[in-house]
Amino acid sequence: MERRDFIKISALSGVMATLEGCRSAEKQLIRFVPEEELIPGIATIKPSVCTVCSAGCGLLVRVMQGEAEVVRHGQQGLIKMGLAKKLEGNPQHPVNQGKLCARGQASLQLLYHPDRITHPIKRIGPRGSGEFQAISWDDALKEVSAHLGTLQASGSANSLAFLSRPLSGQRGELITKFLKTYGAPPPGWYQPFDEAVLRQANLLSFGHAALPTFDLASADYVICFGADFLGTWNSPVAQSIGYGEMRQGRPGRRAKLVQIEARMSQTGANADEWIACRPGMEGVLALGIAHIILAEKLAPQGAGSRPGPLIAGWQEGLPGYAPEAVEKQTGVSAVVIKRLAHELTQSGSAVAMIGGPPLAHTNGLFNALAVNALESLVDKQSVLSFTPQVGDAAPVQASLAALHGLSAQPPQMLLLYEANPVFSAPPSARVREALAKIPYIVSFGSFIDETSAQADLILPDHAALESWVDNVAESGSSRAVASLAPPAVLPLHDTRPMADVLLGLGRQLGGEVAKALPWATYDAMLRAAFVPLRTRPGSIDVKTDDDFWDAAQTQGGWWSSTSTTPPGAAVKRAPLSAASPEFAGAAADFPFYFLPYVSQSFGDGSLAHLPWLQELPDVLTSAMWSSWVEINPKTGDRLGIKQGDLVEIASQQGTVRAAAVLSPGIAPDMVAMPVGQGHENFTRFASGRGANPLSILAPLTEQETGSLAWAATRVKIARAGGPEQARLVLFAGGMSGFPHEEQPR
Amino acid sequence: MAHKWGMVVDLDRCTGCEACVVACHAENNIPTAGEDQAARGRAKHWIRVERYWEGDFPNPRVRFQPVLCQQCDEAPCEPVCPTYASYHTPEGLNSQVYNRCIGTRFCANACPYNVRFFNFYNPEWDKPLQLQLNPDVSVRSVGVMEKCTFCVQRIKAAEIQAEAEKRELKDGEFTTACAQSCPSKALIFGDLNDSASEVARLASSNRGTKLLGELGTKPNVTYLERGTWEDANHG
Amino acid sequence: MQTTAEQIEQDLLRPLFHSSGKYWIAVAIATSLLLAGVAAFGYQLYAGIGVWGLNSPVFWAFDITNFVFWIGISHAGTLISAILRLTNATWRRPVTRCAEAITVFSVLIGAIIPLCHIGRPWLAYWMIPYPSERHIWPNFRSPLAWDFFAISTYLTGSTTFLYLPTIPDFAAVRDVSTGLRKKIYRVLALGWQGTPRQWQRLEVAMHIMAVVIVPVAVSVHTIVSWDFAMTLVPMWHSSIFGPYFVAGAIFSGIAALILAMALLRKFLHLEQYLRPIHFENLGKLLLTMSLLWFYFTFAERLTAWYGNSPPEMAVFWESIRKNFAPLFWTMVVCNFIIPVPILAIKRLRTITGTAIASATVVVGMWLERFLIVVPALEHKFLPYSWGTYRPTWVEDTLMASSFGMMALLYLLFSKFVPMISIWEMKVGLQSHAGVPMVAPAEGQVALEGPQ
Amino acid sequence: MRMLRGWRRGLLVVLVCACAWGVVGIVFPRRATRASGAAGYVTPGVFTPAHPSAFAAVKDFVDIHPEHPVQPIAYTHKVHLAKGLPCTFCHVGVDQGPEARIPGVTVCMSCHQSIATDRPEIKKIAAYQARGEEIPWVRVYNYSESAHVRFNHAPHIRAGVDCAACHSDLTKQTTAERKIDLNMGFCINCHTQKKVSIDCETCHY
Repeated sequence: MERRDFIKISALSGVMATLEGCRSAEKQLIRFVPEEELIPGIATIKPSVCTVCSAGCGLLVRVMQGEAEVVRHGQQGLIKMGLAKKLEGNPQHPVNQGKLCARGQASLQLLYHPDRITHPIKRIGPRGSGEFQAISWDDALKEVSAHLGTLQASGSANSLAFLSRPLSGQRGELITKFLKTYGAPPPGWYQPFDEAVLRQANLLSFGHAALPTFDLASADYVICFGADFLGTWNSPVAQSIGYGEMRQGRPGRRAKLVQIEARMSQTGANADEWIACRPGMEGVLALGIAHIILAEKLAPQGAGSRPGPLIAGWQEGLPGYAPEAVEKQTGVSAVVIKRLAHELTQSGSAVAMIGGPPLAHTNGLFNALAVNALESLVDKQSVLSFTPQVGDAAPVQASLAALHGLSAQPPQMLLLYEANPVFSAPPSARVREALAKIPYIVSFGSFIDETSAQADLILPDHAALESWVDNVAESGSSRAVASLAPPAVLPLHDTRPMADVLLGLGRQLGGEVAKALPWATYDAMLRAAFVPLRTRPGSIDVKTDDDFWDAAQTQGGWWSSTSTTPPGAAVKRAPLSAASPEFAGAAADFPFYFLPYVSQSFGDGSLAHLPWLQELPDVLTSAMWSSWVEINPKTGDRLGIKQGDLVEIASQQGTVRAAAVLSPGIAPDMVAMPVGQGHENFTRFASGRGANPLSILAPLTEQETGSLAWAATRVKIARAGGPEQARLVLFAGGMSGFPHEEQPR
Repeated sequence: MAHKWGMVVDLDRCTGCEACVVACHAENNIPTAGEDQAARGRAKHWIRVERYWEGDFPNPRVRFQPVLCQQCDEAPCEPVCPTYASYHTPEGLNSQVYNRCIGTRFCANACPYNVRFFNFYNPEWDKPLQLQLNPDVSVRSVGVMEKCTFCVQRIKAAEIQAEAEKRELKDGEFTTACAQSCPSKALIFGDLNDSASEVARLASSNRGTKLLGELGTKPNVTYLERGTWEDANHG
Repeated sequence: MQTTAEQIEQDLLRPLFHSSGKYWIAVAIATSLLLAGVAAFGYQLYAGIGVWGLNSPVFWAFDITNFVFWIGISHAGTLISAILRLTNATWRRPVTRCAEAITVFSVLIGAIIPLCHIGRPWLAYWMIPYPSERHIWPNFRSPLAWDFFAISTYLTGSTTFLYLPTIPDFAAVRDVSTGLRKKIYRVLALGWQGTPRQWQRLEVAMHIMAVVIVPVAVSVHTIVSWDFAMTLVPMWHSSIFGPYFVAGAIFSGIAALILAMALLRKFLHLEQYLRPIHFENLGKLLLTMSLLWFYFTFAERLTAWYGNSPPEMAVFWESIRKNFAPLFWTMVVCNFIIPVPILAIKRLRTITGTAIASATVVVGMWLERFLIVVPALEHKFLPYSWGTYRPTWVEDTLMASSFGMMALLYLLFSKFVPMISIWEMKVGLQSHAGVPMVAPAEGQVALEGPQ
Repeated sequence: MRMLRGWRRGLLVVLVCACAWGVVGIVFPRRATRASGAAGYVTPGVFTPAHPSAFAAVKDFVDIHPEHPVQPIAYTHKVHLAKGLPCTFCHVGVDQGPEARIPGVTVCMSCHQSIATDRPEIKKIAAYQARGEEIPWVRVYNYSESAHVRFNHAPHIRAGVDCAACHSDLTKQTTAERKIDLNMGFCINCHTQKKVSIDCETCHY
């Protein structure tokens, strides 16, 4: 190349660089006339309900005027509209009393997520390819109702299936009614961690098939078997409020928390005493404690008389559970067992709790019944009780059953709503194959995730803050709660609420369905369900239904004034004898217990697409944006695994790779991984990041309820690479206080 | 008497749930750095929950400690800033004036608590995430230091409101985003000069300690030590 | 062979008029390094400081290390030439201008570096105390504000200290050059005729500057050390930092001077003027500074180790045994274990010997500043928020370009100003030979000077 | 320039490639933004406080305000104020909140549906309303984003500061213009006279 052109080229690129600097500002968008009267700079506070987990906390949404890019009658433009800026807890709401958890605060990003589907889309590429093309609402609804019509006309109405996460309140009612009157089987409720075992145990022990409510503020001694009640289990915010009071709420009276688990959870980190117990043996340990209480008559007369007999040998004083025998089985020393028994009975009001990993074994029900029996023995002031329900509670159905129903007889048409079984179901459920056999799938999801990618048509739902929300709190509140809230903001995109779409389809189908669902929109249905509550004593006493309906909306719902219902009578049935937990994989070649625990950042994985939660440092490891496996430091040294190395975890069902975090809070014979990462197709923030522990779970289930035993898998681990491949992102530099020289860094 | 904003962190109530961390992000327009920037140590958390392991299996102990700007009376970051971007307000806050900051980063080096964060790049929000940005709080640009401000926008709004209604500010009338969201009421915010306020009462508790108090920074955040089971009931 | 006055003038003016091939190549390399640095700074300005390796808590690394390094290099110049002038050491004559040139250019680079490393350089003018209608002044309590005043004073001081002795030489060049060059040098020579009054006034001025520049030089590096000592950061907050940095500055300054003189001697063929005696004396000076530096480092580390306070010990072990151990021990080798034997043994203290020693010292002193800044910032009081630091190509490019800029300035200087002061050499020649001053020929510059 | 011999040509190439390398460094694409969803049904684009271009950055730094801003509608404050309309009639909420709302087309049409509907400017407003569009007013008073000023109208109005104090006397103006340069000195002087706090955090936070 000649020198002259060389100079020309470099001069040209220089000029281009400066020109690039001053291209004209973004083309001016037109501004639409605002649809609501808002004073700029002044916030209005609107009630809402958090739908991220089953607790159903009440929200206050701070709405302020802002300018958003919207599409109005086919044209792109800017409009001044009310925008949700911050979520706070609703101080009057009995479940969360003005407080919120990390996931609740982050749920605001569901409204503004960049990868939200903005209008209905139809599949064009092969199923699962994720290639979709825009379609108008009218065509989409015409297509769906055509399918529904032909299905019903051809007499195979029973081959319509609906898969959704468990929904309390009218939304669940709407789906059940729609399917019943359509002639289809009831909807399949699916969520990866469904606590069906605990509901079944509570039904047997206390006559209530529901999750328990704990009045921790009045507790003096809490012994908890595995439940992460301050993190993600049951109703974490209500329980955290109780925890705060139990610690420092009563001057001079500070409760003790004993946590029994093999891997230290966030709750375990706050315990006064953390006791490592062999996985699946929690029931035996509880009965060991009960044995001493019964033997030394530490409990008042007649305590534990109702749930006790459900356990074999209870009448005879649990002969097989002498402390020494229990020590051999659980690894907890007899001295500690005796001390726990004495402390439990001598320190004011005590409570025994169980949940999460201990129930995720083949003998989960036995463990639950054992702890329930111990609970009734020591809980003198009914710290454990049950939240009164509004309407009938959802039926106890293990999630796996819903999936097996799909693969057993594949339906002709499947409707999907807020459930992602392709990601969170164990490989044995073979969900992907089941979906492949279903000719027509419609999803109401707002995001493309592993399951909605299989759909033929996606009718995007409003975000929770854009739609009418209602919820009946199953636990966490001392009073019956029916939360209700109108939309806090106008819709941002061309989406429609799932409830209104279903009602519309019902009207188009006519016949039975139209008769059962006469309402034009979902809020009419809500009104019809809420107005009868006016007569019951509660937080709103007004004369007319309209006033009641308005007051319920402004207050964020209705709550009764009656207090919790104490545990009822146990169900008479044959006593259950002790059963030791089975594990998939021989101990020889799969030496470690494998615990996929519900992560504090992503819950069951359904929140992995929120950037705030991806960047939230996990409180125990400080890891962000990555997935890791927790290994005991001594095990790590033995296998030559250092902090941050890439580790391969292999079970009989499959292998996953994750970064190693050496943490003292886990038993040497166990490895644990948080659930939530490992999505292959879930928006730009979660796709292709980390590994999914649920993908290598064994198909073992709890015998009686058929619920997945997700803690019953054994694995083997081996170092698979250095920190560069593992890409573990830690926010913290040091793991412990000022290290002595040899401390691992 | 001028206000003197302070906070009490009850380590016996803190469960490490990090609701405060996310609430702070939502309230104060703190951008997420993304994976590659977080891996290079540029994730910003104005309040973080520090965790220290003690001991080994089978009885490890964990200590959680929420750490935020202590709004020190003798703040080491104030004398070192060459342009007065970091200075002490009459209301006891250590203020960070974003438009005055030229980005020498000396204040962050001088801060013993590492609670100051620098905008290495211009923050980015994938549209429409920017619609969530709080209009009461400035969006900081590249080259500027930022830190916890005790939600100064809430303090100002409450003061303007009280002044409009010609009345004194009541304790508990408003609070910071983290204290408002903390389920176990571990974070208590208020006016230390108001002796009737809960924060003043708790700040003088005998469980109270100051983080790195020995450095003489006189922090306005008091940590209440974690209780033990034995002394409370049987001591 | 005894060099005459004409011989001196002819030898020292030759580089100004003829430039060898090697000179041009050196200029090309230096310029491309400098332009690479400018491009890197352009990219950093465009994208943000994020292109560097800095993170929280390590907010300073290469930027402040280079700043202290270059300000350190600058101290030898003034201190050596000022002290040698004050003590009237006869061997100072060829050394002083090389030293003062190093001072001015490295202070200039040292002043530019902070401008390039702050987050918003276009607001750096807020450091200047101009009366603004916003009623805001710079914060005079901040060590950075002291830095600003100290370095600007030192820059003006050392430039004047360099400029004064060159006036007679500019006059000499003026007289032998023609055309445009003559016009330029006439301006530079400020109308110097060499009258006795001018000589007397020049002598007094140089004497005052020599006296004044020494405390300014010492104060500048003490203030630079206060950038660290005034904070509470462990291993920074200690009273030894003032003298430690001044000793380190002189140490690295002398090393840089010896290197520069060795290169000049080789490339500008000044073998007759930069004789082994100069390298001998400077080598001895370097030896004392190496021992002094070792004393300060040992004292600082010993007190930290003996005090055994956890934050300090975290930083201490970090640099002695853990991540920074290799760098730390290289520093000790470069600053103490290599230079001391070379400089202590007379036979080894030759030109090449001292050059090798000072090359290792320059490297060692850069490492020493790096090891003061980064380990302490990585391991501050709260172990949870410790960090790690890795430099990026932008920082390396900016550092390389600072060396490129120094080399370029030095090369250009040697093209426009005789590297060795002609009149001082002549004065030295006469007093040395005991021959009374020869009256200048008509129209020629009277080159005699005071006894 | 004389024909350059071999090695001088080399030198020139080295110099030029260094410049080119420098230019490439400047043109280097902005830090690769995250893989934004390319599909048509997600929201494209990234929001950042960075200036869209270097030119905009310089303009913002020098803080140039157009001398006579041209508005889409030739509105006259003079006529409306002469008719006795208070400022708050159109600029609603200025005494409650921080910002004075710039009146939209609905506010104008609330009167101009019946008054002076024949005037061309009023027809333009009606046309906007017909299209459902807002009038694209050009903002006259605003602070540069990087000044982080949180000006709050309400306390000033409560303190009895007249609108003309800062916005100059609009009874003589048609479309508003920045007659008074609202720089920091102006605010500080007024605050010191009125003995009100000039602490940085009063305005910048």
